[in-house]
Amino acid sequence: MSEVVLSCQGLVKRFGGIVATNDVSLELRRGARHALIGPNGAGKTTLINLLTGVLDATAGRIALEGQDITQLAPHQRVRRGMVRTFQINQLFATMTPLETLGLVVSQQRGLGTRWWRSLGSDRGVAERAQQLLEQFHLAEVANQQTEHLAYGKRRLLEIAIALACEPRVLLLDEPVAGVPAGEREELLQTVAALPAEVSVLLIEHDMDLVFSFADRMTVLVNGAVLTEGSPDEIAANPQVKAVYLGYENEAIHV
Amino acid sequence: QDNVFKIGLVLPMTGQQATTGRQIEAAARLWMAQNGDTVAGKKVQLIVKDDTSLPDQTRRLAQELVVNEKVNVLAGMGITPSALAVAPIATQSKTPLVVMAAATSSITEASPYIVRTSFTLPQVSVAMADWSPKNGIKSVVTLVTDYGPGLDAEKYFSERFLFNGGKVLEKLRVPLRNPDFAPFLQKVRDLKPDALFVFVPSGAGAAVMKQFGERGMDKAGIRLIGTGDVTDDDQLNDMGDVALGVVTSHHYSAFHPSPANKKFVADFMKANKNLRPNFMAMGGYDGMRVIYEALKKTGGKGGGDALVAAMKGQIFESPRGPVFIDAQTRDIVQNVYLRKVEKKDGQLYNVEFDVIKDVKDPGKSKQ
Amino acid sequence: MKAQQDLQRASRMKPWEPVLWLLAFAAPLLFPTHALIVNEIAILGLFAVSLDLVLGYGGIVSLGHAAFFGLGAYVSALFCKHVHPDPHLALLVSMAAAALLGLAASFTILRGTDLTRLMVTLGVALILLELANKLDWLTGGTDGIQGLVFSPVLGRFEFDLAGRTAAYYSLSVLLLLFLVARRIVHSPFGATLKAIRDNRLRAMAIGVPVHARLVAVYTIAAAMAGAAGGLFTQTSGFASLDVFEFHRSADTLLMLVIGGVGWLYGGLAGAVVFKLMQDWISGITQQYWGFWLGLFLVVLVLVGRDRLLKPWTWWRKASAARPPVGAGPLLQDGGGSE
Amino acid sequence: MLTILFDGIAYGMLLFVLAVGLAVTMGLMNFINLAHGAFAMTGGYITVLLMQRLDVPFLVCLPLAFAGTALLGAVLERTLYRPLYRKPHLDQVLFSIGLVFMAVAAVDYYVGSTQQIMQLPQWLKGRTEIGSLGMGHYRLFIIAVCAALTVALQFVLARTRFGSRLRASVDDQRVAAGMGINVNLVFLSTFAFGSGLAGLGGALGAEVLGLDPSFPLKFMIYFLIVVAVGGTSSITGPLLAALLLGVADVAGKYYIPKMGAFIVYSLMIVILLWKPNGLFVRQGGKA
Amino acid sequence: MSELLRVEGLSAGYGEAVVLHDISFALGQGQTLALLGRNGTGKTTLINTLAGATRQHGGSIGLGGAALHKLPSHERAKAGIGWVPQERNIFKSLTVHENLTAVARPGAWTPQRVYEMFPRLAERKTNLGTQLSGGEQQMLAMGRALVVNPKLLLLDEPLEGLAPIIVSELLRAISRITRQEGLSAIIVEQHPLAILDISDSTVVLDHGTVVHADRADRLRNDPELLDRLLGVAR
Ligand SMILES: Nc1ncnc2c1ncn2[C@@H]1O[C@H](COP(=O)(O)OP(=O)(O)OP(=O)(O)O)[C@@H](O)[C@H]1O
Ligand SMILES: Nc1ncnc2c1ncn2[C@@H]1O[C@H](COP(=O)(O)OP(=O)(O)OP(=O)(O)O)[C@@H](O)[C@H]1O
Ligand SMILES: [Mg+2]
Ligand SMILES: [Mg+2]
Repeated sequence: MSEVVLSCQGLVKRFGGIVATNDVSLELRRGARHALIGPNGAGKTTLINLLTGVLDATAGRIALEGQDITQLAPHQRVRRGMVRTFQINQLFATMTPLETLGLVVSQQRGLGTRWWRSLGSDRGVAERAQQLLEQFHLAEVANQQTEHLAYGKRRLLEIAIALACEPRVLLLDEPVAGVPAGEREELLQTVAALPAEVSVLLIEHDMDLVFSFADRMTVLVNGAVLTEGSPDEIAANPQVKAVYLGYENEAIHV
Repeated sequence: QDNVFKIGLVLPMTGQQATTGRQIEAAARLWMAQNGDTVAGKKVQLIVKDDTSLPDQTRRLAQELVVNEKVNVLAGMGITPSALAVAPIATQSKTPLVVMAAATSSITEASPYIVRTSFTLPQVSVAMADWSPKNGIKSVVTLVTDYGPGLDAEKYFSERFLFNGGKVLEKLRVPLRNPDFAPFLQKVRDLKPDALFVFVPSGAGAAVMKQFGERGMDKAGIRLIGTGDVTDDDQLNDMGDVALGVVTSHHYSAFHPSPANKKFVADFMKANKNLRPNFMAMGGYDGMRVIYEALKKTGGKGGGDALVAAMKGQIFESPRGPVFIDAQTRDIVQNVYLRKVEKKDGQLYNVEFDVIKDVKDPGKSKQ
Repeated sequence: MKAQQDLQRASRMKPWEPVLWLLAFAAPLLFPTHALIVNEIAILGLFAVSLDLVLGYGGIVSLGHAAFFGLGAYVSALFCKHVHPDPHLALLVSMAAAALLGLAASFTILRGTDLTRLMVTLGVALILLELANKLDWLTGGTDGIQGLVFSPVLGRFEFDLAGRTAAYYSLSVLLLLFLVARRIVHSPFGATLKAIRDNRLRAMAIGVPVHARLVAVYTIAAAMAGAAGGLFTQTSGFASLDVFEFHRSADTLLMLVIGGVGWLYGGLAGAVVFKLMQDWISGITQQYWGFWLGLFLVVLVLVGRDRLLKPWTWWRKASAARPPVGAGPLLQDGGGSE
Repeated sequence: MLTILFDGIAYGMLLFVLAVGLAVTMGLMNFINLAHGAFAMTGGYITVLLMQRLDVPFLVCLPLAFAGTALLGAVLERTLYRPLYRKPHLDQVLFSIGLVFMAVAAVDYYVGSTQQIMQLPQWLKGRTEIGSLGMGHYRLFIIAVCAALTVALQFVLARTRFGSRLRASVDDQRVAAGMGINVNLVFLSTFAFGSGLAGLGGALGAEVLGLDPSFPLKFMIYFLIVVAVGGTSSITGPLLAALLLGVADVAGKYYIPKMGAFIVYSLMIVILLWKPNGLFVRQGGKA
Repeated sequence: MSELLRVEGLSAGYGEAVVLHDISFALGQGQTLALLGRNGTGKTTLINTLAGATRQHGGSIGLGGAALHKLPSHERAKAGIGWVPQERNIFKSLTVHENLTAVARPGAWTPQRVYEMFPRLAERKTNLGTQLSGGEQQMLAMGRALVVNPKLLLLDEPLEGLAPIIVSELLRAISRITRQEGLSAIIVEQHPLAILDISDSTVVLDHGTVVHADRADRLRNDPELLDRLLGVAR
């Protein structure tokens, strides 16, 4: 198996009396398509928040490509290639998709401190932004203000932003929530089509998608890892059925 | 145009110093109503501007008045920094600047074109420092507002008081923006001086006196003395009985027993909905007189230099008493009175009971 | 390429911009009697633009911007009095001093809610005010530092009574710094600022060092405010305590909001409208102009800036309500990691 | 020094009554009402004018000041304020400052710009000395009124559903209405109540703080300090903040008079840097 | 079966824009209606219009004989509407418990009963709205609609973001509640098959008009129709 890119050991997060993350250890390998599933409130989003530094862990360590990043600020982790999307859209309301992506690309290329030339002055940046807009079907709304976009478009922009950061590790938190059934597949295909060395961690409750996407799965329950395995192992695991999938899941997602 | 004589009156008409502006403007208008608006064949025109007590505004307005309106005289000036900010303009444009309120000693030195018709704090503080040791006050605490005039009052009062053999137990300074005098008064109470010497801007005087009374300081044997700002005529009546018996030194009281003053007060109140004139009004009224006299003397010829020359050395009987514009300092020389608050015809007044004649500004006689 | 053009559109000079500046520079000639107020407006405009960098682009509300203005004013005054009367040098020193203060103070505005920032910035300014009052051996206390005479601008133009030199001097400095600010807001750096203002969490998640950017913009804005303060002292010849006063910060905030936040010309427009209005009304009623100015503000907000200031929209129907653009909720946590 | 402590508490209590209405509109309604001081001023003038011109007893004036200002608040809420809830905060600042300017000029026009001086009834003027503790009766009265008020407020907000219905309305007007909450009524009564409190504060404070047309501007900073330091999500926060500031201010001026105005501002900055959301924040989750 | 809801000629929208045109349908007491349609066809707008949160341009809504369209939004809750908005809209500065008590009305559903239905919420009683996971917010939105003790539940995509096991439990609970307690429900859902099982009737919207209204089993058993109306194959 290929090398471990992202790993955490003994992560704990407490909110007052609540233990949202309970001694979680996890390994993400290079090029993995890894799914993180678990009941509502199991601590999936919290885990992503810990990994990306939005929340400080109560205990535990996180390593990215062999280096300890536990103490790094969120933006430093992004610079090292770990990027995420949010369960609830986090966009720049007053900017257009084009400006947003232009900004992200220039920040990614280390031009973020440049103050004497205009945002569009770098041809490479503009080209890459344009490419992303087209890839995510955003070209026709490229110059509309983000806050006036339809929900579906905003969701696409959310994911486009993450890809614009050229991630080596991508963490997706329910990326297709609110996206209509027909478009879900396509969206995930964009993600699946990322270069093979990019590792992806996906949180999703739509089991059809999860099983068609993942090559490895971790099940989180009550903040702790219940089990980890291949999709087949997970689907067959009676415990997972009992606490998460339920017996009639076929009836729901026909 | 040639026959118009313009006076640019820059005053705080809004904000916390608004009463200063109101009193002075009213008095200036009263003077013009009483004496007509044609002097030496010229029509006198008063242009009033509100500077909201901001020196940069005072300066710009004065500058505009000089450049655009071509005023012959600048006047007003509610606070010291305003007067100081305008001084260079007076110098540069050779326009007389008649200071009608601002009371810091040094103002007249800022420009040879400045003439003052109000008073200086050293003038009135020193008088109090002379009177009190003779009247059973051996130790005091001073309480002043922490700004220019307050520091002047503190300095001149305590120096003279020490010189006269008294003891200053503590010098307290209250921030300009101060909602509650309690801690300062409590401190005074604990120090048990014979008297508390107070200088605060006129609005705050009532609060000090009330809290003085409320704290039972008078009963603890502490007397309240101060400059006349504390028992400002403008507000004295509303202060109520706490003010009774407070002794202050000042150059003007609306109760000054002279026919000139009786007429001044009566006319002023008639023209201004029964508003009682205070020392600010007096500064404005006499300021107008000084300007009028100078205009009469020069006939409007010779520009600013001639006007200032004609203002210097004027001697006249003002409603406040005899007044003299010192030719050397261009500052006012006047009587300072000791007054006690008493009830007359159901109204509170500062009743004069002693006078120190022809007091020069000690700030200058020092040097 | 289209995307590149679109991206550059915002930063390109619009045809009306040079016209506007030409008009501004013609103003002291066209209205020679109003050169003084032009000077004052230029200074206030510069101050407002500086606040806009912080508020409109950085998303940081401040009620204490006068701290930098005041420091600039006093530094210029002290420089003239004790070192050299050259206005250009004094201006640079003022800017440097204000920038240093901005850098130091920027660490107080990184955390907390907008209300916290309002109060902390206000507190810093008021403490400086108290300091200037207490250090009277240096600052002249309440009397301020008076009667300064700066040497001529460019060695040639004396500060005249009519205020023309002052007006041109201030306008030139304003133009220069405005162009710098304009560059900044349209640059990638400026875009990261807007990103922080719109959504701090997301800005962090795309790798923007939020704190470093805020420190940088606060320092730059402080330097500009310091320049405004320096101009104030140099064109008026004095510095007094009220340069630090609360109302100076508050008025500037009003001007900026009147003109429109997050748009550099907003600060300028607000300064023009506010100052002319105040001057005009207070010329008519010296005592009660506050009422009419207040009424103007109330109507401005109730009717809407756009509708009030653009007469051609008066006969159109109100457009469908859309969420307001501008600074975010005042009381919400600016967020970010603790 | 007990007397200093006492004076500080009384001063703090006064600040609290003046600021608590603002804590309600700003903290609970999320509306930046800088005109709060104007309502306080209204209460003050109602009291002073009633007492001076109609000889109404002080104790009768207090409820009248509350009711009058509350009514004014209600009328303004219906006519002017309501459309502003949805506007950005900076617009609210602009609007409410505009109102302050208008109020200042209007009071100046009708009443004049001089300090108004109130004549307290005799029984409030005295002073009681117990050992080294000297208590002014008026300050004692202020403490009593404020304490009663705090208890009542606390009860309304904590024990009734009103508090949570108000917060719900602020969080999401549309959905709150859909859940059966009469949002308009909730806002109207809250705003009127907040204004009434300001009016009461103004009436109580006129004696100690002085009253002139610039009152709303002069004390705005103090109200804001109390609210910022106390946090906007509870009543106890501003109360403790006001007490802390009151005592610190009074004690500071007593023991180190040279420090004057530094104390309050420094204290505020230090507290806010230490606890950026104010001393008391609604946290939740501490089961 | 008595009729609870009757919508006739309803048109509504946002501001000047009209999104819904001439919508008519009826729903009986204790019945469940599946409201289907592709993205952006006006499902949410219809739900919101029933809850009084849009601008109604015409038509009438009768609920148990009362003219609902004449009532302001806050009185519709009293009249018997319980609403789960699409974006959850949990009151963020209230705790879980306060979210429930702030809107509760007397009746069979109490906060206590909601906690029994969603034990997860009971454990998070004192968390603020913002301190809940996405799925927990969804549960709370459901509970909040129930404690209003409505006659008609409006559920806008209530299953989104819920774990599969909760989805099936919730569906069972909904059908139990409607059958046993006589509550009616309108459910909007992206996955039609999931709810057609428990629905009595369906309404399909397209471009703001009703394009199909019938018994639920008809649509359930007609894959071709399903595909044509909703683009759901298989
Ligand atoms: N700030 C907070 N304070 C207190 N508790 C919190 C906070 N944030 C999250 N929690 C709790 O931690 C638990 C884990 O939440 P998290 O959002 O990680 O769940 P999740 O697995 O993403 O669930 P879902 O699938 O519903 O999104 C939840 O029970 C939640 O209530
Ligand atoms: N607040 C709004 N203002 C103006 N138009 C709106 C608003 N909300 C929705 N619309 C428009 O109304 C139409 C119907 O939207 P609605 O949200 O009702 O669709 P929906 O069927 O619920 O879609 P989805 O499956 O995405 O939830 C859309 O064209 C949308 O653009
Ligand atoms: Mg989650
Ligand atoms: Mg919808």
